[in-house]
Amino acid sequence: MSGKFRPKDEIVALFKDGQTIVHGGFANHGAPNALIDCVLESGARHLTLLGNDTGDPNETIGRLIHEGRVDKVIGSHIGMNAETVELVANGKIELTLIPQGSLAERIRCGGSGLGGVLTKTGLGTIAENGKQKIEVNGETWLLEPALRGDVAIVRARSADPYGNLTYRGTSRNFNPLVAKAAAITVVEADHLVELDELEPDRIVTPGVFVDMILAR
Amino acid sequence: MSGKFRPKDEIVALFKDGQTIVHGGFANHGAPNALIDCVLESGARHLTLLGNDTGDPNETIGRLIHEGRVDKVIGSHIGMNAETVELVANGKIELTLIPQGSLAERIRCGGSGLGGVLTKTGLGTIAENGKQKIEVNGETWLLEPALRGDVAIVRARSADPYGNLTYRGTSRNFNPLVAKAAAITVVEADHLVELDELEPDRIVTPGVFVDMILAR
Amino acid sequence: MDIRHRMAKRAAAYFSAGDIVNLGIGVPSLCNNYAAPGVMFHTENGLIGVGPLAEGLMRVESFCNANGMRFVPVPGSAVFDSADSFGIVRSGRLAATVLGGLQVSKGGDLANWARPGKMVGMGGAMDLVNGARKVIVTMELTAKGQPKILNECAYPLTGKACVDHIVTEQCVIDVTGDGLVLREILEGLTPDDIRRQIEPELLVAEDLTTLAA
Amino acid sequence: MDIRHRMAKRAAAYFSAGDIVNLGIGVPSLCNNYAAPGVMFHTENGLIGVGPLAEGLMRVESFCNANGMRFVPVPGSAVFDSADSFGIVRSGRLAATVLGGLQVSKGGDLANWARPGKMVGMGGAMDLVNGARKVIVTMELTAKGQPKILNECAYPLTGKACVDHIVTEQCVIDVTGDGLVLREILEGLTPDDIRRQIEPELLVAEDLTTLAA
Repeated sequence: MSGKFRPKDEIVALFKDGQTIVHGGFANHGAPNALIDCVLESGARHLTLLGNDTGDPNETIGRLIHEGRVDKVIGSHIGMNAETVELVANGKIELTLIPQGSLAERIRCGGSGLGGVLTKTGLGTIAENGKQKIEVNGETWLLEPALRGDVAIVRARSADPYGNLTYRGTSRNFNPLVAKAAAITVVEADHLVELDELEPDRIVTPGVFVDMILAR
Repeated sequence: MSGKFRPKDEIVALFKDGQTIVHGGFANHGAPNALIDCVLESGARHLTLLGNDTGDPNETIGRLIHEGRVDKVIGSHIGMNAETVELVANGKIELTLIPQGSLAERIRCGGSGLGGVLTKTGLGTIAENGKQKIEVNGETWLLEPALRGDVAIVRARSADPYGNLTYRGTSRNFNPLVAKAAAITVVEADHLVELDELEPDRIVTPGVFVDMILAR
Repeated sequence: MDIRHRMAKRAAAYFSAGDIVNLGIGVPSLCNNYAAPGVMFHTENGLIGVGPLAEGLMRVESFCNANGMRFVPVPGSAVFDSADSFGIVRSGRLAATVLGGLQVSKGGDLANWARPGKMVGMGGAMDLVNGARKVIVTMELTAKGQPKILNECAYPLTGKACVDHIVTEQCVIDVTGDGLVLREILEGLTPDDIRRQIEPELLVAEDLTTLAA
Repeated sequence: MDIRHRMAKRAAAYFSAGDIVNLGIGVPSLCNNYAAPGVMFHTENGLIGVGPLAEGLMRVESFCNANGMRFVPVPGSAVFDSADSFGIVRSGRLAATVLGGLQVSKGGDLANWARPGKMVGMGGAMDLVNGARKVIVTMELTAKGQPKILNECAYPLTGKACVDHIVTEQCVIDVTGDGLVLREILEGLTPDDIRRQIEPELLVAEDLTTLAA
């Protein structure tokens, strides 16, 4: 039972200054907390965070904000985190806001070899700014281009040695999208299971997307 | 245990001349054979079929070709079905071929409120014909617009009364995409189960996409 | 019944059995107390079937709503990722969404996510107002004496021409092709009382209903 | 070993443990017999972990490959829909794809899905040659005495500049930035024997290997 299971030090070594970290988790649930520890331990700075939100102050992904590791945030909402709000207001963090559904699709595109998608969401709002409008059969759509990261940090419920993953409940939301959308994908799982312990029909993220799983 | 379960005659009544039927199934497996019976029984003609292929001659979805119900086929491959090939050659059926991955995404867009996606697949080939090319950050992509149907016919492994669905093995491939991509979605399932019998994490198609399930 | 619950109850009257509905924070989140049996609730962070707030051992990280509140899923719930969740939203599969509002224009434009200089994020609101079949805004008619129903919104928009119904503490106003139409009014108030508190012209429905205070 | 199996074995030598590989019909489908342990096979109709052809009770409709052949999934298999399947393909997660070829150009263009006037469909081939990290074509060097390796393809293209290796019954040719390079040759043949059967210029690798017949 080794496969893609890796000790913590190998995972800590993945994180470098200036990387874009694409992360699972939503309003503090489903966050890869042990991998956030690894990022902190790596000492990496000047990071870009790509994910839905930045959690609560000094909670979950918000710990990277609190520790001053983040130069840029791309997400749909930072309102829960007064530290992020203040750092953005003071020009210490650059913020890009994207409607949540468009963010999900853009990360999905980044992980699926697609260049972008056309949506109606955000037409007539500031979400249009800097984006192309495309006509298809006389209808106008907004082009939301693909997004991806250098390292993806993912929280799963179960992981097998090939990196096949399942999720539980609403902890699924951004995690399987994030798992596809980076050069390197690292996973922490509540349960590490043996090969063939996950039913093939039940797997949400096939192991082909996963590079390393935090061992215990 | 009624919910969305409906007797055959109600489902037969859904099919009308000139409709676009978007169908699950791939090379004769995972096809909604009992619903194909319903289409035949309805007498509907001049149909457009939107799906991966047309099966073998007079098998699965190929039965609609054999019975002369189809004016148009949109898919990725018809080579298994000599009847379709001949009808296309004689100008009796209009054929639109789309690369399989682009077909899957176009149906997904049609079911997800998206206007289309950007792919590299087909660049420099005849798959480009009649399509827009879009530049994003200096890279060229092919725009594949959304596709959807009037009625979707879907084969599931299990269905509960809300229309929550699971699939088994490779019978999944186009079925969950098709299930989202029509004005009316009709399902046949190998197993009809009670409410709460399917684990929420295990459901692939949420019942919100499903209108009727063929009762037994 | 306090005003917030009365507004939530009125908004919930738009739902029917079989509907899938998404509720925003604040007053909208109270609507689930007043929904008809058979209405199910969607949370944009990946589930249809949101049930009551969780207590005891049912309080688990894996079942949180979009505000991070822990809930119990109802029988027949289904889980999905955020891409599929907004596929449901954008493709018109939600019968309704109920949201708070900062400003609504006479044409049904909604501003509810930002004040100028304070933009912390639209979350899923732009997708919801674009996709749900019915967009219901619950809000006070005025803020600090200033009208919130305006000829044009001054705050950043959530969506253009997206609002169907405005449920306030004093009245219900529909956005129609002919303009704003007063549909229901609180007992003791006249249409002119409402007109004084909004900027655009206000038509009155022929079958104007009176709501008991 | 017959010629078809020899070609399949040679193509399979490009795979390493941990690779996920997609095999086309015909000669490519034989590669699974010769792959290193730890190579897994992707079938574009929704599964990674294709195992041996199924017999007896294991022959079920739910485990079919893209040609409709029933197989047994190996331990650790994963199932997905067609959108996710081609997400895997396009995003470069397949280490290799092996396909048959009708024509290959000196620039690595591939034509393998249609002859003029006979277009029955590209299936997943256009996605596969666009996305897989290594595109390996197995084909006879000539068809009815006519070259199949040409300056430009005459048949409809599957993809532009996509082929990495051409494995034939007589030789292995790499498509490189400098042009076509003869990498391996069957015992008893000379580079000029190959040159006579192809249209473009052919370079010879410094470390040209000889294959036992």
